This record gives sequence, C-alpha cells and structure tokens, in this order.
Amino acid sequence: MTKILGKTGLESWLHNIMQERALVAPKHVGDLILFDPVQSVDEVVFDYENTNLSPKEFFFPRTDTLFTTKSQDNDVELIPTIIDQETVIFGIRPCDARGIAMLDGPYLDDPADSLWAQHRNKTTMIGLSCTKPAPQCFCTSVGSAPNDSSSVDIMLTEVDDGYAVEAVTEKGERLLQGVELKESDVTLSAPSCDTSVPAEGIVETVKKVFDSPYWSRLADRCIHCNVCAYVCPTCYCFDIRDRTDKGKIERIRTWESCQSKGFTRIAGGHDPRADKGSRLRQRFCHKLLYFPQQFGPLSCVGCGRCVVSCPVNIDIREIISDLQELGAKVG
Amino acid sequence: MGEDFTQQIRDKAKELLENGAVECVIGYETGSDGVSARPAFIYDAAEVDRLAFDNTCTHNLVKYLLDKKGKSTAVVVKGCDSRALNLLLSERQIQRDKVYVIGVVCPGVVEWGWNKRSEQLQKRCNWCRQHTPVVSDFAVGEPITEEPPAEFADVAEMATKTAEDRATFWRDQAERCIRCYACRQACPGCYCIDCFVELLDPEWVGIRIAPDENWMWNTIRAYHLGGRCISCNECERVCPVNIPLSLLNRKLEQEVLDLFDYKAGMSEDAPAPLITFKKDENLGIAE
Amino acid sequence: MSEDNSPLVIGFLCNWCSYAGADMAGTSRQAYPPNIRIMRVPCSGRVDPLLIVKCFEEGADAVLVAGCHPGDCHYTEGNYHGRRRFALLRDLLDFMGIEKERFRIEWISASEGKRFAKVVSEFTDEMTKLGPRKVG
Amino acid sequence: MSRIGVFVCHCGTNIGGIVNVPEVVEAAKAMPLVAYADENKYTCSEVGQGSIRDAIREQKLDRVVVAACSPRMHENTFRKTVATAGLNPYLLEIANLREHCSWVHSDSKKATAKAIDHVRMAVAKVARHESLFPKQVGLTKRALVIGGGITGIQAALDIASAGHEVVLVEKEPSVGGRMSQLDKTFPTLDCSACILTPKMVDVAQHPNITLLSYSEVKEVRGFVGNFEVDILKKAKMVDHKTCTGCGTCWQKCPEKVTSEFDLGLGQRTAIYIPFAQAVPNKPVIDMENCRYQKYLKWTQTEEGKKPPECRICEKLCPTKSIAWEQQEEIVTEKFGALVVATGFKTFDHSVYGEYGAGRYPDVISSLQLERLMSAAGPTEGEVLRPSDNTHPKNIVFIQCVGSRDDKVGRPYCSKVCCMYTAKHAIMLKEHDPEVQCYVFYIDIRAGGKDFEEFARRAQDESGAVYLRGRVSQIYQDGKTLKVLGEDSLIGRPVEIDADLVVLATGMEASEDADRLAQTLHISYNIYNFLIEAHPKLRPVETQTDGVFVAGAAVGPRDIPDCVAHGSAAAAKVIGLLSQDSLTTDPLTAIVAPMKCVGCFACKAVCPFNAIEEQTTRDGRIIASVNESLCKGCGLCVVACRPGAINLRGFTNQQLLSEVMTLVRR
Amino acid sequence: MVESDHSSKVGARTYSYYPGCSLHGTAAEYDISTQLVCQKLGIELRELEEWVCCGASAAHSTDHLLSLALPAHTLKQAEEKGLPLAVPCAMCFSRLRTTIHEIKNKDTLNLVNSAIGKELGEPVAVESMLQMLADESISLPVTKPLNGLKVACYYGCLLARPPEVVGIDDAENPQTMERLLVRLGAEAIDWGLKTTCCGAGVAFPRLDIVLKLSHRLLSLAQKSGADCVAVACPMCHANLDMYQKDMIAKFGQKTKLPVIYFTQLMGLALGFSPKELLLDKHLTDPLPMLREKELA
Repeated sequence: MTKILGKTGLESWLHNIMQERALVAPKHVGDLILFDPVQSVDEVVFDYENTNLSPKEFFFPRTDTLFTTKSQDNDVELIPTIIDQETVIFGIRPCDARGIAMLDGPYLDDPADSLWAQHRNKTTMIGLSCTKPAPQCFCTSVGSAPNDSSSVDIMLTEVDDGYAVEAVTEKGERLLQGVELKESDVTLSAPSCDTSVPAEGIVETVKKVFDSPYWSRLADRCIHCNVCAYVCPTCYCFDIRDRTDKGKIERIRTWESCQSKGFTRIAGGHDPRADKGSRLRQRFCHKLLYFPQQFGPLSCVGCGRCVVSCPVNIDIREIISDLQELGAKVG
Repeated sequence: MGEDFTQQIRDKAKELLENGAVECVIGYETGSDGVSARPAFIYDAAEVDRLAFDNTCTHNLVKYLLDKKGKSTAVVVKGCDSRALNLLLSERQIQRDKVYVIGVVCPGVVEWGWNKRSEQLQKRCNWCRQHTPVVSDFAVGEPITEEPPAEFADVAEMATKTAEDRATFWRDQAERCIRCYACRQACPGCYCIDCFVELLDPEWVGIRIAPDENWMWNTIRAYHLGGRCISCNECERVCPVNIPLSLLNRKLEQEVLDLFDYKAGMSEDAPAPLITFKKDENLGIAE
Repeated sequence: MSEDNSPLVIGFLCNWCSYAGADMAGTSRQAYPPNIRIMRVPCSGRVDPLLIVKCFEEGADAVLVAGCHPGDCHYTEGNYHGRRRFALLRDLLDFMGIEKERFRIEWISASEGKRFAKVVSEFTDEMTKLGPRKVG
Repeated sequence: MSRIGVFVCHCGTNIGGIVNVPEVVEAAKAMPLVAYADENKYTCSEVGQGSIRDAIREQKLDRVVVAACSPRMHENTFRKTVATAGLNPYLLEIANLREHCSWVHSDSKKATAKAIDHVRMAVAKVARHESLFPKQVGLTKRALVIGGGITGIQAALDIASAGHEVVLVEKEPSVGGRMSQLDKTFPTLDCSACILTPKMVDVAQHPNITLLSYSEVKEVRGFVGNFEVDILKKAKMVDHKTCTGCGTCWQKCPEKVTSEFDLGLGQRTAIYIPFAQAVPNKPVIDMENCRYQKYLKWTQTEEGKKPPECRICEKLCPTKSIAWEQQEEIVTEKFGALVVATGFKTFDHSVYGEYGAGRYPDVISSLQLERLMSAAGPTEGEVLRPSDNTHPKNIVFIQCVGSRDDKVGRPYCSKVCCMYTAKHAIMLKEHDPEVQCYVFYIDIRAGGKDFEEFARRAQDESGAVYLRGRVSQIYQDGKTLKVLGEDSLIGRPVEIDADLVVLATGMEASEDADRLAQTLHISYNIYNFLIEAHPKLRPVETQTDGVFVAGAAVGPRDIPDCVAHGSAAAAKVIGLLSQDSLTTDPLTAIVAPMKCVGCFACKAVCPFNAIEEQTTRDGRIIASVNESLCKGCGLCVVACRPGAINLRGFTNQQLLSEVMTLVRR
Repeated sequence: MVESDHSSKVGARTYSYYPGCSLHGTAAEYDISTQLVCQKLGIELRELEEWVCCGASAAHSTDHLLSLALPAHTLKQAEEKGLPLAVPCAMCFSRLRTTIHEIKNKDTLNLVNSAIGKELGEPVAVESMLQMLADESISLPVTKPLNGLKVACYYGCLLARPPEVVGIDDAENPQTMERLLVRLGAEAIDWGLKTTCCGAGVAFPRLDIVLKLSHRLLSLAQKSGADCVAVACPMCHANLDMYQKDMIAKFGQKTKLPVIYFTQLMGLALGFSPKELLLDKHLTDPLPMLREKELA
C-alpha cells in the first residue's frame, strides 16, 4: 500500500518544516533553477528536469571557514566551526542524492571531515523521483535509476492526486511525524532512462587506454574552465588558504578543480600535469578508475550537468563509448 | 546557407591538409546532441567531412591558436572572431605567417544550448556591425555592407538606474558567480600565464568565492579587456550562472569609442588605447 | 568608514608634484580634514587600477589620485597614461555602482600647497554629504 | 620572521604638539612583526640617529620605520643611518607624521589615529621591502651650461677650471646676458662692462669651454651622468673660423634695423654684433632684414617691388667669410650634468594703460635708461629724452612696475629695483647737477651689504625726493609729462611736470623658460621661474638628479647672488663629475621571466625605452629591463596585466599590503 | 517731442530707449540729436513707457539697495519688451550695468526681487548710445563731412570705469568715439585726460575743485589743438560747459572751448541744421567756431 500526500498537504508540511528548520528547494533565479533557501512555499518549483548547479553546495559549500583563531597575550586558540542549523533539502533528485551519499566515502573515511559530517547529519533529504528524465540523463547506465530511493531520507513520487511518500530512513520518519497520509493502491511506474552508455567494465578499459593519444586529441577543444567540476555533484576537490580581517584569522576552504592551471603545480614551479591532455584525462580517470578502485561505485551519477554546461561539449557518455571502443581494439 | 559554406570549408581544409600547408584545421563539427556545433580539430585530410558550418557555430576558435604557437594552422573565423586575430597579432601572441584564415561572412548565430536550438538570433548578432571578417586568406560568402554604427541601448538603459540600483544589480550577479573562470578561459584576450585573480602574492583577490571577491574579479577582468574586447560575447555564453558580462564589455567598448575613438581588433598595428595617449586630449577628468 | 562613520579617503600622491604639494600644505599650515590617508607613489602612472578597485572592494568611501599637471611629469608621460586609465576606470566603476564622485583625480603641482588643502577639504565634505557606501 | 623597529619622532613640538607620540609608540608595539618601538625628541639629530643604530644592533632589527617628517626631507639621512648600523639602506620606510598630519590637523585625537594608521601602513610596507643594491654606471665628465649671462659664465668658468669640459650654449649672438646691457652696477658703481667683459673673454678663450653662441637646446634625453642633448646651432651665415671680426661688414651694411640689445632706442645693421664688446666678436646675419635674403625670397614669389640684390658684406669681406649656404644644424652631445642659467627678462610695461601703455616716448624702462647712460649705448652715455633728444631736468622714477602688483599677475618683489633706481638717481646727479629726481615707491628694500647706505646716499647726497605713494596717471601735456601721484606720508596728491619718466620694471623668467623646463623634466612655478629642489637646503639642485639651476632663472636676484649661485651650481657639478662612476637609484623595474607573455605593453608605455626584448631558453621572447635607463616611474607595472614586471621599492606587494592594512584595520 | 512710431514690426536695429531724467530736462539737446540721428540711420528707438529714475542721484551713496532696485524696475520692463536697451546718459548706463553685474550674486538678486516685487529673469543687452552708434557695421550717410574740425573726445569716468562692468574697449585710452568721429570726417586729437574726473560729483560743496579739474581738462584739450570737446554724458557736458566763465575769471584762460554732444556732431555730418540740433542751447556758444569751419 503506497501512502499519498496531497499537494496542499505537501505544501503545509513544507510550511511547518520551514518554521524550525532552513528549507532549501529548487527556485527560479533569473532563467536558472538553483537550490536555494526559500522563505515561502510558493517560491518552490515542483516541475523541473534538474537544477543547473548540484545540491552538493549544501554539504560542501563553495566557501567555508574551517576554523577561526582567538589570540590573547600571544597564545592562539583555534575555534572550529560548529554547524547547528538544521536543514531540509526538498526536491533532490535520486542521482544528486546518490552523489552526496557517494562522497561519504572520501569525506567520512578516517580521519572524517567534521564539517561534512555535521552537514550530513544536520540535513534531511526529501527526494523527488524523476517522472520524465531529460535527454542528458543516464543514471540507469551508472547503477542508479530515476526512482532510486537508496540515498534519500524520504522519497516522493508524483502521482495523479499528490505524491506517493516513502520514508526511507528514521530521520525521514521523524520528519514525517504528524503528517496524515492517505492510503492508496496506485502502483508507481518505473520511468525508463537512457541505458545506452556502456559503463560496464569501464574501470578496466580506462586502465588499458591510459596512454592513448585519444586524450590529447580530446583535450584539443577543452578550454580548461572549472564548469564541469563545479556543476558536478561528485567533484569534491578544494583549496585551503588563510585570511586575516580586522585582526581575526580564519582558515578558508573553497572549491577547486583539477582542470585549473597550477592545480598540481609543486614547489619550484614544476607541474606534472601541465599539458591539457593529461589534465582532462585526470578528470575522467578519477571518475571512472581511481574513485571506483578506492570507494567502489563509479564517481559519476549520470545527472548530465557536465554534458549540458560544457562550453565545448565534452560529453562523458561519448567518451565512455569511445574508450570502450578503444579498449576493445587494444585487447 | 549551411550546405554551401560547409562544402567550401571542407574542400579548402582538404586542400590545405593534403599539400601540407597546415598541420591542423580548426573548424566546427556537430556536437553529441546532433543539434549544436562544437569546435573540431582536423589533422587528417580524410576527416574533413566532420567539418560543418551552421548558425550555431558560436565558439571563437581564435583562442585555440594560442595552443598552436609555431605550428601552421588553419582556422575558421566569423566576422567578430576575426577581430581577435588582429588583437593577438598586435599583442604578438601569434604570427600571421603561421595562420591560414578561412573567413566566413556570418549571417548571425541563433540562441542555442545543448540539445536546444531556437531560430531567434542572439542579441549580440543584432548589435553586430562586423559580419564580414576583417582578416581572411580564403573568403566564404559575399561581404555584407554594414548599417549605421551600433547603439548601446542596453548600456544606456543600465545607466539610467541610480547608483544604488546599479550597485545592487552587480552585487546580485557577484553573489551567483562561482569563479569557474569559464569567461576567462573562453576569451581570446585572456592568455596570461598566471591570471591576477589566482596570484597568491600579491593576493589581489581573496580565495573566498564570495560577493566582494567576485565583484572585484568581474570588475578587473572587464577593465583588463578595456579597449581590447572584440565583443565576440563568448564570456557571457559560457557563464554557467548567466552573468550579463556583455553589459560590462559593451559599456567599456562605448567608453573607449567615446574617449579615444578606438575600436578593438580593427587593425593589426593600431596601438591599444591604454598603452598610448595624446598630449592635449580632454578626457573630462581633473581639468 | 572609521568609527565615527566619517568617510575614509585613500589618497595616492605622486612623489614629485602632489606629495610635495601636500608637504607644502604642511609647511604653510593649510589645515584640512584628517580623513585622508596618503600613500606615496613615484608617479600617478604607477597607481594601479587594481589598487583602486581593491580600496572600493574593501569598503573605502573615496579614493583621490593626485599627480603633476600634464606636461610637468617628472617622467614626462606618467600622468598622460594615468589620465586615460582613470578616465576609463571611473566610468566603469560608476557603471558598477560606485558613484563617479567617489573617485577623484586632480593635478596638483609642488607649489600648490593651498590648492591641495582645498581639494582635500572639498572632497571630504562632499563625501560626508554623500554618506556611507550603501551596497558592498 | 622579520623584526621591525618603529621610531616615532616628536620633532620638538612640531609632531609631539598635536600627535600623542607615546600612544603611537604603544600602538606600534602591537602591530604585527614589530619587535621594538621607541620615541625621540629629534630622530634626525645625532642622538636620534644613534638610538636607531643602537636599537638595530641590540634588538637585532632587520627593518626600520621612522615616523617623522616627510620622506622628501630625510629619507636619505635615515638610509645612511641604518646603513651605518649594517642594515641595507632600503629596508627603511618613512611615515609622514608632520607635513601630512600634525601640521595640518588640529584635532589631537583624530591626528593621533591618523598617525597610527600612517605608521601601520609604513610597517606593512617595510615588511615587504627587500635589500636593494645600487649599481655603478659610467659617467660622461662633461657639463652643459645653458645661458651665457653672468651666472652661466661664472658656472662655466668654475667647472672648466676644475678640469672638466664645458659647453656653454647662448641663444643670443653674444654672451653677457642682461648684465652686458647695464651701465654701472650697485652698490659699488663699478662699470658693468669693465667687470663683465674680462669674464666673457675668459669664457671664449678657456681651453675647456666650447662656446656655442646663437644656439638653443632642443631636446634632452637620458639621466644623471648620461644626458644626451640635441643643440640647435642657428645659421649665422658667417664662417666664424675664418672671420677676424674686423668690422668692415657691419660698418658698411646699408640695412638699418632697430637694435634689440638697445631695447629699441638705437639701431643696428642686418649683419651685426649686438654690442661693441660682444664675445664672440664675430657677426651674424639677421635673416629677416638682410636685403639679399629679402631679394632671394622675392625671387620665389615675384610680388611687389623688386628689392636690391645687395651682398655688399660679401664683396667687402677681406677674409671671404660670408657663407650664404650655411644651414642651421643640430648637434647631439653627451653630458654628465646640466646647469640652467637662462636668466630673466624685464617686465613689458605696456600693459599699464595709466603710464601711457608705451605710447609716450619719454616714458622708458629702467633697462632703457641703462642703455642711455651707457657709454656704448645709442647716445654714448648722454641721457637724452627719446622724444626730442634734449637733456631732462625733472626725472620721475616709478618703483614696482610689474612687481608687487596682483593686477598684472606679478605679486612678487623683484628685489633689485630699489637698488638700481638709487644708483640711477646718484649717477644722473653726477651726469648733470641740475637734475632733480623724484622716486615714487611703496617700500625701499635695500637688504644687502652696503645697500641701505647706498640707498640713503641717493636721498642725502644726490637730493632725490622719495615720495611714498603710487602714480595714478601720466599724460603728455605739450612737451612735458604730467605725473599725477600721491605722497601718502603727508596725505596730499602730488603733480610733477616731468621731462623723463623711468619705470622700474620687475624681473620675469626669460622667454619660453617653461618649454625648456619641460624638456629637462624640471618643475617651474606659475611665473615660469624654475623650482629648486628645496628653497633653503638645496637652492641650486632640482628634482632631477644631475640638472642644476642658478641665477635669476630661479627667481629675482642681483648680480652678487647670481655669481654666488653660478659658483654654487658649479661646485655641485664638480662634485658630481669628480666621481668615476655614479651609483644608480636601485628603485628600478624587474621582470619575472616565468610570468611574462611577451605582449610588450610595457615597452609601449616606457618613456625611457628601458624595456628590451630577450629570448628565453625555451624560445619565448620576453621583456627585460635596462636598469641604467629605467627611472622607476612604474608605468610598465600597471600596463602589465599578468603582473610579470614589478617596481623595486614600490612593488605590487608593498602597495597592496599598505592598502590592506589600512582597510582591514 | 519727436514721435517714434510704435509699429510692431521689429526692424533690423530696434532698441528699447531709456532717455533718463537729464535728457527730458537740461540735456534735451542730447535727446533730440540722438533721436534725429537714429531716425536717419534707420534705428528705431522705442522709449520704455514707465521708466523710472536710474538711481544715479545721491541714492547710490545713501542706500545701496535702492540704487539697485530703481534700475531693476527699468531692466524688468526692458526684459518684458525683449529688445536690447539703448542708454544715452552715461550715469543711467553705469547704474544699469552695475545692477546687472551685482545681481549675478544670488543673494543680491533675491534682495532686489523682493524690493521690486518681481522676478528678474535673464537681463537684456544694455548698450550705451556711444557703443551702439559707434558700431562699425552701421553705414553712415555723411552729407556734410566735418572736415577741418579738430575734436577732443572726453569720456569722463562712468563710461570708462569699472572696465569689467561697462565693457569699454580700453579703460585708460578708449578710441570708440575717436573712430566714430573720424568716420564722420573730423580729426580726433590725441590727449591724455580723456577719462580723468571733471569734478562734477562735488560741484555743490567744492566748486573750487571742479574749476581746477575742469580747467586742467579744457586747457590741455586747447593746448593739444582741439576746436571743441565731444562728450557723451549730460553731467560732463553741464560741468564743462557751465563754468567756463568762472574759469576765465580764475585762471585767465584765453578763449572758451565749446562742449558738444557727439550726437550733435553726428547730426551735423548727417545734414541736420544746427537749429534742429539745438546747438544754440549751449552756454559756451559753439556756433561762431562752427561757422568759421563752414559747418553751420
């Protein structure tokens, strides 16, 4: 029996959530759709393919203060950042949620990143399964599905008279307390999504074609901006630097990307990945080889944002099929 | 328009590659969405059929010449892109004898995105007064005589706002900027080895991706393009958060026209306005 | 803004003319408001737009750049180049929301001590009237 | 971790009177990297400098901030101080707490806050200073003196007698300047020609001096020790090598023209020497008025009456020295030092409508009177009224014509007029005992040695009547000039029937002194007098190293001061040229090869062509700085978008840290 | 009174006309000769209907605001008419020009506006009759050139000073009247006291000073060979003309020197008879001299 929550019920529920927690939901910003804290329910957008930027920003913000210092009579005390704000992210797509869950690997392995950990347990994710996947989506090809509720706390699936509700974790259940749900016997259909991406065995293939000239040819048109890394839900690289203002020192962590020049520049000025081909190869090797070797799943959830946002159309699906082709030839 | 141009480009590319005049031809090919164009690098005469030209060929391919220094290369350029050639030649970044220019008379590019294509001309093509390439070794299409000079309605509209509104407007843009530097990477005028924004010492712009730092980044990037921007508008197209960078560039373009009567990229040897001066010019400051 | 929210004015003075003019204002005891903080640069042509934008980014209320009168520059052409740079920068800043009046350029020679004091007083009063920066 | 020492100065009460110095010292102690802070009554004194040296040693300081007066005053002093204590002299920064703070602000709290900010900025800047080492640069041991008046002559003679080569450039056909137009000189009543002519001859004959008369400086490039000067030698049309100066030509030349030397009172010929004792004593041909030149010009246009072909001088010249084909020529020479002694010109009194605006011939300027009184003058020393050549009995002098008068834009006092008017009164009485002189004056200024006594002599012995008041109007009444004035001491209007009125015209900078100053990159004030480096402490130096100024070109000055000034400038030049090499200022630009993209915007903006092209090992063409040409203006640093070029002493890091410490305080 | 037609048609040279009290009184001959000359030259003078005293009397030394408010009334009328204002009398001209100069200061303007109860707008151009008639572009149909007549032009003080207010060509040595009279055939002598004070201001309390100053003026003019003195101001004319008898008594001056308005001389040159020009109204009779020069 699937439980149903009517549209108005959902809105009032979101309204109640907003009272004691910060509600983040997809919102129109100019002609973009971005996850953004909302002040009223009518700002929330319900029918959209996916946001332009991924929700990772609410777990791994673009700029974050790791700790600040307090100094009295020349001894210095480090004050770590404490996050006490409870947040609820509404309308997160299964692929994004899976991306967030995937990053628990690198971030929560010993020594765990305290900020990520605090964000993770202070945030509840209300997933919204995809009814009609976009042309750039290929989550089913990389081990997920438009209705995959494995990484969310609550999964909502749009049905005729409202949303089917499935509480996945007790955090989800706690959030659902006091919300009356109607019983209904409507069966949820599983929408289909592009399954043509030959991601099977890509890890081995990448290992085989590591030295192929394909990478430098591919990188010819790459202009090495950081768009793909910053829109991607599973890219998690960062840079750290100290900043002083009015006597207070804070250690700042911000997004960084392997495509930036100087990302791998080492003391003395040498840069092992100076040429364009090796930098581009690093991106796809990390996603399709290094991450799976270390944490299991491919570090790509098939959201297709990099495909849409890349100024010169470097399409990861095309690359995977090219690599499989190359791999087969190499044998 | 597409079919004829495409064939001419393919034939010329084949000829150049076969007689070894160039090592590589940089042109356009259809993207993975089967709808929009993307840059293409053809090294082998057999692959010339990948080349195509239609009204989604927006990218300014001149930027790629910076990676081909010293290697003879052919490049397909539209009217606006061609001005970038003069810019890079006057700043000694490329050598004219190493570049074979296939100049295409451009009827204008439509609004497009990945897997999205409308028939509506991009707003920059409405402003455009440079459909015919200023430099070309092989011309494709009939030259178009230009109408009266462009007026800067968007800039004027912005100028009518109060200072506070303008400040708020640009602060909102700065709020959204994620410092992905796509605007810099797409711009033919940006070829510094270490950009000022990434310098640690002096740390002109702090590391934080925050409104203050972003505001400074956008201001100085625009200033560094003052008198150099050839308004190909790639920066605005590639911006993932749609910041109206053309507003900034066109404001400076208008000021440079008013103050110094100079238009970027129109000739190879005219010195850029900010590295020369006239003794008795009156620029309306401190007189 | 300093504590009593009177405006913070940052002055870039060229060593050969305006800084000497400011010295002259000192030797002839020409009083002016203490809001300005003066930085010495070899020439108005050395004042980098990056520095000026940094001042405004960090919340300064006003910037004054003072150099030699055109033709008098110790390095012959410094102020000519400076004039072009600041003319363009001032329009860009105005477009970005920093009122044109907040960025002032003056040519002040070594013997114009009184004029330096007058310019600084006028500029500070103008900024006090204009009030604090509303955005950013 | 560097250890910065901050030394705050009281400067007696100049700073301490307004700025709370102890508070500044306390604030300095709390600033980052400051290891030691102290205050001194007079930091520039021996005691003050000693305290700095001791602190450097005891506290092992590696950078010093002196918060005192303007760096333009004592930056070099304190650089020497820290150098003697073993610290690189450029690890020093001066915070200006006097001229820019205590002297211009009265609110002690705000002044102290500003002082602390200035110290904070200096500390932030000095923290980024690096040790700099001046370079030795070659030096041309030759001096150029511009202007052949008494000052220029004195300077040239002194430099030459110290064994250095001198080129003396004089615009007129002869040296001598204004002094050669004078009759007698106060206060000793020496005959001007008697004391000047020997020096003129010395200049012409001195083995080390090359005299370029009838020449002008067109352009100056380079810098101290290595100036390159373009000198325009105007066409004389006479070959001075073969000409013996016998005078046949200028005696026989038929064309008579008003003589500029005699200020319009006398005449000269088209081929002429300006005055008898001219040096060089060889003529030049006035191209405007020479009949043959008019004839040549006429042949091209064929309009109007055909002038005579003349060429009498060519026919009569015993040594065939007339050279019609001579062209003006620009010679470029190298010099180590330049002395500007371009002198003065007298004020053009025709702007005074009330004195007749130059319409009345018997209203003359004091310099014209000098010509009348001079034995070599148009009237051979007999003072005659220009209108009817009769002897004037009542002579009225009017002081401060074109001086101390805001209406004509000359508020300054020309210093010498009271003295030469007294001289005129004395000499005129000597010439003709029946003469009665009247002098309308505001204040008699006779401030030199024996000056006051000399001025009294004009009144007591020569019977000159000094009337304190201004003349309101002069008008011609038949043969005499009615002078309407006022004697403010008795409060009554005065009317004098004068036979001759002499206007004591003031001193002005000479013709286009401003253009020459711009060529030499030295500053000049609104009256075009040249501005010296410091009115009290460096009177003959200028802002530009190696360029010295002397004489009336700097301001109104009498002959004794001009000669002293000339010698002073010469002493400075001799000091400079006596060194074998010059230490250049290390504050020059420097390129970071890894960052330069080779766009050469720096080369386009550099006024001194100090940017050269250099190829790196990996084939990139990048910029490099010729440090002997670079003057450290910093234009290239701002033009360089990637920040590849920086300016030592004012690096991007230093200026940015000054701004950041200020805005984030 | 000469009727001036008030036709609405605005000719090429049409001026509002401000005669002032003297020209309606003792200086009637200046008024008549001016009107006649203007008619002959095709210049239309439209007298302002309600002009008031210009404040040149003792007013401007006793009450500064009054001395500005009075001319302000006239300026307001001229402004409403919209025509440039021609002013023959030097005193009125000086007061009007001084007022225009003073109301450039905002506070003074407000004071004057409140005094006259009207808002003064942009003032019309105010020209003295001398400046207007001496304009080179006016063609002078001379029928009887003043050959042989040597004239000493006398400007007095108000036409010449202060230069930045009255706009005379040269405050020390003006040539406006000389250029005009030379065009009429006369010979203008060069003499030094054209703009020196004649003492008229202190005529009542200190007549001795007036005689001394005026005598100095006239004797220099005579010595410089003048047959007569041309003036453009009723006060100069009255003062120089009236006391010549006393001067002869006090200083033994040989002969009298006639003092004539420059408009009367212009009238003669343009063919009017001395009678029409009221040349017989002067105390120092100019007619013997003019007959001797065959000009009358």
